[in-house]
Amino acid sequence: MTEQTPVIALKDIRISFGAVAAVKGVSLEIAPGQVVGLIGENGAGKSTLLKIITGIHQPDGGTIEVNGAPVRFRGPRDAIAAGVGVVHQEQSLFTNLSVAENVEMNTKPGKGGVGRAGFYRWGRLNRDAAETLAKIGSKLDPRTKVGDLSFVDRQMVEIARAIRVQTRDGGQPLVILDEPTSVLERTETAILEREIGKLREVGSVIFVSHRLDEVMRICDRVLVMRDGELIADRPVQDVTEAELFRLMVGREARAESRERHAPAADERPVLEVRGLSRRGEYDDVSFRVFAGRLTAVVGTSGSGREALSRALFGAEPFDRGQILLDGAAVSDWSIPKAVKAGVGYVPAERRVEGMVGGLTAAENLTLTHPGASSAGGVLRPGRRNKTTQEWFDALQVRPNDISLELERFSGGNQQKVVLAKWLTSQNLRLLVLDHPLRGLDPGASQIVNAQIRRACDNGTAVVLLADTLEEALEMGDDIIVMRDGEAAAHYDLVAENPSTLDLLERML
Amino acid sequence: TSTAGATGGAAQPVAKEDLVLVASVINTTNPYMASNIAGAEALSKKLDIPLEIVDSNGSSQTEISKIQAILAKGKKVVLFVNTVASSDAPTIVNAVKQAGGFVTIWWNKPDNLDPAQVGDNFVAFQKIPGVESGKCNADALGEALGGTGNVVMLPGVQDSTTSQTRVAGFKAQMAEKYPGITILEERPSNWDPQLGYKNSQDLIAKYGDTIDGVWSADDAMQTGSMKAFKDAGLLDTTKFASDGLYPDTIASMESGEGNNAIVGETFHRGYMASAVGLYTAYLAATGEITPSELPQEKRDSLFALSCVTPDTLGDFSGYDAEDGPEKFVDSLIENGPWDTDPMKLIGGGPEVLPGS
Amino acid sequence: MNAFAAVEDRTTVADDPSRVAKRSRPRAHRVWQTVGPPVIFVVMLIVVAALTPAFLGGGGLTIIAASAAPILLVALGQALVLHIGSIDLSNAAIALLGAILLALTLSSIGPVAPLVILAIVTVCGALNGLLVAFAQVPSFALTLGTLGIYSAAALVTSGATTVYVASGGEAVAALYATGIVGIPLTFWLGVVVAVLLWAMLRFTRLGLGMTAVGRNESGAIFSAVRTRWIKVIAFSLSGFTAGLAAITIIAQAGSASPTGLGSDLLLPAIAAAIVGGTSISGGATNPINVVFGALTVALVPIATAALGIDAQAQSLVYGVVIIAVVALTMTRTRGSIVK
Amino acid sequence: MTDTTTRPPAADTTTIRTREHQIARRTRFAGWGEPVALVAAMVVLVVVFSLLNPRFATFGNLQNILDQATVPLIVGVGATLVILLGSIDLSVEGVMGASGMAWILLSANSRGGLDLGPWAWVVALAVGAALGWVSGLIFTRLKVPSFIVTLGIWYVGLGVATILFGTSAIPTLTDDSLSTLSSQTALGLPNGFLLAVGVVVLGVLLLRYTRFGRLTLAIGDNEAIARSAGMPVARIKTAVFIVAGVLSGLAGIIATMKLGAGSATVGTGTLFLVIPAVVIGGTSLGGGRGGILRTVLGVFLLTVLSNGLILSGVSPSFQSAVSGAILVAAIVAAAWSQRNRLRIAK
Ligand SMILES: Nc1ncnc2c1ncn2[C@@H]1O[C@H](COP(=O)(O)OP(=O)(O)OP(=O)(O)O)[C@@H](O)[C@H]1O
Ligand SMILES: Nc1ncnc2c1ncn2[C@@H]1O[C@H](COP(=O)(O)OP(=O)(O)OP(=O)(O)O)[C@@H](O)[C@H]1O
Ligand SMILES: [Mg+2]
Ligand SMILES: [Mg+2]
Repeated sequence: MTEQTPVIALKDIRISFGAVAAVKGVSLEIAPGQVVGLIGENGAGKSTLLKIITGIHQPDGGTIEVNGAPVRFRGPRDAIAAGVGVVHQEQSLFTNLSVAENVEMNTKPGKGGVGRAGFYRWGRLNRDAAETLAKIGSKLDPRTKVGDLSFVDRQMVEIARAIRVQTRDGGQPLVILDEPTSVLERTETAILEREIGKLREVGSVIFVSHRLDEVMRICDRVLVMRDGELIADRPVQDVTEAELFRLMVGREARAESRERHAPAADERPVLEVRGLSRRGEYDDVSFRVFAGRLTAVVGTSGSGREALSRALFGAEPFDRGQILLDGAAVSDWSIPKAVKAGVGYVPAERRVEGMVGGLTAAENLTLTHPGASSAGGVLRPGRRNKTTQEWFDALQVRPNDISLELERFSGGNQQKVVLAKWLTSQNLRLLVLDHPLRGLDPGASQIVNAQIRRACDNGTAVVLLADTLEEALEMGDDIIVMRDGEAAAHYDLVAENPSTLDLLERML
Repeated sequence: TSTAGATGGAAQPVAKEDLVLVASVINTTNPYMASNIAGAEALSKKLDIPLEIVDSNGSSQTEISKIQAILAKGKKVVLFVNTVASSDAPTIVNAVKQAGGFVTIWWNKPDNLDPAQVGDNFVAFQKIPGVESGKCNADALGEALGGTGNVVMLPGVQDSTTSQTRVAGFKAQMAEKYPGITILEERPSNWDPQLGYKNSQDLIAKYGDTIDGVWSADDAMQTGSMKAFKDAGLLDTTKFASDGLYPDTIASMESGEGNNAIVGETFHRGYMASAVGLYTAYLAATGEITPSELPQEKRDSLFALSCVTPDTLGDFSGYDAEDGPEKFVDSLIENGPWDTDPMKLIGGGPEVLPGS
Repeated sequence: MNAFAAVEDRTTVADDPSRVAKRSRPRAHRVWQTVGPPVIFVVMLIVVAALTPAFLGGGGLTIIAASAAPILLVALGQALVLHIGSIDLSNAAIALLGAILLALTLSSIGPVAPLVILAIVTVCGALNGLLVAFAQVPSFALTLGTLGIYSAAALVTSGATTVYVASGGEAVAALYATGIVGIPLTFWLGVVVAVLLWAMLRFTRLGLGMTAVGRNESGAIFSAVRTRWIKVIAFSLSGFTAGLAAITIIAQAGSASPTGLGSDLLLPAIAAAIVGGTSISGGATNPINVVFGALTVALVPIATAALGIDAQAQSLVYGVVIIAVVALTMTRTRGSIVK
Repeated sequence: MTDTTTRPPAADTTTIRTREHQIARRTRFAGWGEPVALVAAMVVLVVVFSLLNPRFATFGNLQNILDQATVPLIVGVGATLVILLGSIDLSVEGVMGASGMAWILLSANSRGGLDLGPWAWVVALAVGAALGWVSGLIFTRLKVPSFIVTLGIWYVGLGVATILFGTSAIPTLTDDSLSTLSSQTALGLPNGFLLAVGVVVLGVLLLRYTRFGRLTLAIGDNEAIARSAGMPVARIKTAVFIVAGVLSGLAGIIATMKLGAGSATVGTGTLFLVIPAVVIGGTSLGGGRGGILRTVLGVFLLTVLSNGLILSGVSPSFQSAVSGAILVAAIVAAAWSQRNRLRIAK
């Protein structure tokens, strides 16, 4: 490695929340211009470590040096002043403000577009923002409201804001990206990957992702965290994905393959979609899903597949066409009706739509299908707890406490509960999954995938909007490629074997 | 068990040391209410009995429960209540009766609540007749306008009997004696000067300078109304009449503001009401009078009010001197509650609305 | 099944000290959340009793309870609406309208009048709920509008004057005149309703649904909770308890008027709900504690009178005490956002 | 360097981006619907009222409406800022009472006493600022919801006014030039209204061109993000409450001046006029969305309505019903097109 002064050097950083040691003595150095990957399971302490570097948390012990000088961050302001910019795991833009304002959010009064007395010089502000955006190859109009932007563009704005940060001597910033790609589609990730690659000209980068292939492509070096400790630090050339998986999770990755089977000739599909259309979203989409089969729908973010999946669940209306469940066309479709008919849905926006975070795990699990846990509208907590405990044990939910509010669980564990909520149904005919693995670490992903397979094996028809094409190819029996609201291609994986390249070609 | 257990205190005379005077007012910032308090204070000083003020803050519930709270403290209460709403009277009277105190209610009570039927603890209901007040104003306005013209009316809170009686008196007198005067419109203004101001602005916009006269149910609203006419430059050509002769009304009349805009007023004072009310109850408490032996008109009483015109204004200025309340109390103790100038008993209630 | 096997070697229930740590703080919170409102009320009562010993002996509690009764009933409905994350600014006006209608009808239709009135006010509440749920408008603005409508209805039906119960009001009046341990039945009515609502929130699917809507409405919609009907029900119940408040008003006063008893219940009732620990942002309500909230809110003005605080200073004291009490009883989670 | 063999094919993403920009453009115009509908509603009201009473559409009545809009406009600017934070300020009537009373007692009035001249304004505005500051402090430091803090401060303000008022006679302004200052016209417009216009313009500039204004919007949109970005959240919130307090105080002075007499309840009715005006204007009670000019529209809609109802002779008993019904109709109409089964409206 180089002899340059590291942009940041951590020594023995520690932090605990109550009795939880979230970060236990981490030391690391990052050289200028380096792109470093940081991986680890959900709850390994990645975000916490980054929050220390960005001044949000104050460590219980250890030292931080920036460009060779020891620093103490009392708050995010200090970190920003020292040249640490961050894209947080959760989206952190003001959607009611313009792109320029968001990019220039950390500009101090008296600098750039913000006058000394706090007056805005919009022209200067917009120019500065456009300049910064140009550095990462974005041509966004700085006057656009962030609320009107797509996810990728928002992410670009976040990155622009992060690199807008400068060190005191005008030196290069350290840019921290905490899972910037987890909410993005495959193609969007491609855009972002390209830009992140270029960031090494702007500064150094710490990049967190659960997608190991991505980390391998973008980064120079990979750090692996486990249970609050840094357990590996390797140049990417020296590791393989499988090795990283083993380091993170502590066991071998297991390639699980499904036994795909074609439906019988006279079998009636569980779900049949006929010429379904919604203006501005999707147009004339038809497909069929049989019991025990999984149809993966792939497409870019404008392809209309989200709206389609929501229509199946009755969450959004459609204009024309038909949805048939077990041969019968649905009418006046709504969520309560869909649920009654045996449709389940795992939304992509887990925290907002997928669960009621303020209720306990047990309450969430039985909110939709009270089944035996309620009689005549009266709850039976005993039954409920028993059911919940069974699922907790089966899905290895951690912590194993069914009376904890669901918002206190990690993302992966939340997703297990959200999925279990539907699996408790006695007559689950159709399960619609919108990015069920979003933000999950590979270990948790495996458990969730196993549950999806099990549901299939039990005769449920599944519609899956996968995060990646690889996932779609691995899990699906059928693949529908959507482009600009139309079903552009259909592959039956029992018969065909398309490559990711084939799929991409059809998507664009 | 029952909360209405006690059957009410018999009219046993109470020693002066065990008494407390209580004056309940609707708020403390209206000049009439402030005057109520001044009268109670003067009497308390004179009789050397402690005084507590209840501020109802415009709320019946606050009024009732604060009075009950004071009753609960055990001292025998001599109470004057300027009721927030007439419907509060029965509840208050019952509570006082149970606690063995003595109460006079002023201004508002339901017509069918008869002190004689309740017993000695409800010493009296007293008021100044609203119909008379309305008639006084109608005469003043009618004369000032020479029997022709257009008038707008600003009543108080709509469901207040005080306002209703004044409105009825005013309308009846106008209809009877001044057929040439048209009442253009009524806009209840809730005893509120702001609302008097705003409603007057809108009425000016609606009728312009065709409005010749404005009647308000009290001086607070008239203050607002006059200000609106002044701001519109119409004060000099409009005549006003109202009830209460507030100090700033006197000032306006004396200065001849707006080409002698104020043509008619009525005179009565808050301090007189509270002093008379409290003193009547005090006499009952100390056994100097026995309510059940009083004639009906002294239980449900109407007191004289004086019609005031710019010419007779001088007769009343003495009552607003610094020592006005003290002097009145002295005279009250000398002459008794029913015979003190300028507010002598003129007859019994309930007040009859014209035409009914 | 082998998916399970694949992960069996992972540390199960690993970092479990976390559970203890994460829960200890909230637990202290929860205890205070439950005992805070009664403790505050009792402490204030003790202070008042110590300063004016005669007050409590003279039936002070009866007075407080009687004046708390209508506040409590309106506050309970408000608490439910707050629980689903909305607010009902019209329910006090509904109570007044109910009282006027009751006073008008008691003599003509007799004992069924209360039932008829309860039905009418429940429909008034339901109307709010239907508009909020199906037109999807913010409840604050909507109920501000219906507040105007219901107030006007009260003014017009009463003929802008006081309506006295001519006859047939004995049974209703008995609710105020009769007491258990010296506390009038009107208050006990509120307590019974509080307990029922508490049980509803805790032990029924409807209650769970309400909590879900209050905590995260989107999540509730996607969980197939009938969020719209739940809103309608919450607002209907708000109208219903306002109707019960109307009965207590008639029981106490025997009459009703647009500016008389019960015409100023809105803000005290909201204050009572919040002093009783109801979160203004929804999802946290304990109807039992609303009882103590109402008692506290009723106690403050009574105490200022009992203590003989200068009349001029009473509204200042009221303002300060309400802020202080809420500051004491509120549940705060670190870093949480207060609006 | 990285192993390039695993890189994906360089995806051509232009089609996606074009489509996204189209969507963005479409949504950009979505925000215009509401103000346009409001203006339309206003036009309808004006036409209807003019038909009902020709005096409605006269210059004199316009002046009258402008005069009546003065106080709600001034208070509305502060209320909008507070609501943009996602909070609410119920204390306006109390603050108006306290400031108005302080002002008149320190100006040339019938009670005599001090006449501080222009300094009376400073003191009275300082009273407003102080009450706003206390609200802000309790709200941000003790984390009591603004709804309750300002409810309490409402009573506190009334209490201050009551104590200042004391028990003597009503203080009235003795200087006619002072008492008619607000209603006198310059260029045909009432002075008070011109002041309100000044306040509105300052408010708009504050919100558009200053860090204070932009941070207010940011906090209203998402306070958690604002905090983690190291913004001075508590300071800004407190400052907004101070501004609102000062504006309520100013409105109290104007109202007192218009009346020519001191009254603790000089603010009566302002709150339930201003909050609906802000809401009708389309400023979201959740914070972050809306603006002062929208509130101006809302204030004018309500002022025209109340004036028009009197001019067209609607019975006073029905006035609150008609206003209420129009408020309901306005918000339902505004929300109708956005109805969607997933939309959340609290
Ligand atoms: N503010 C906090 N209070 C208590 N515990 C916390 C807090 N923040 C994080 N933790 C705990 O610290 C541990 C590390 O969490 P962290 O968010 O850093 O994980 P992560 O590696 O970023 O996970 P993910 O991949 O899901 O983003 C977890 O057990 C988490 O529950
Ligand atoms: N969140 C929900 N809670 C309860 N019921 C719901 C919910 N969503 C939908 N419904 C029910 O489903 C039915 C149809 O819903 P909705 O009216 O939204 O359909 P739509 O036709 O798509 O809407 P729109 O009429 O606006 O086009 C309604 O009758 C409603 O009762
Ligand atoms: Mg993380
Ligand atoms: Mg429909």
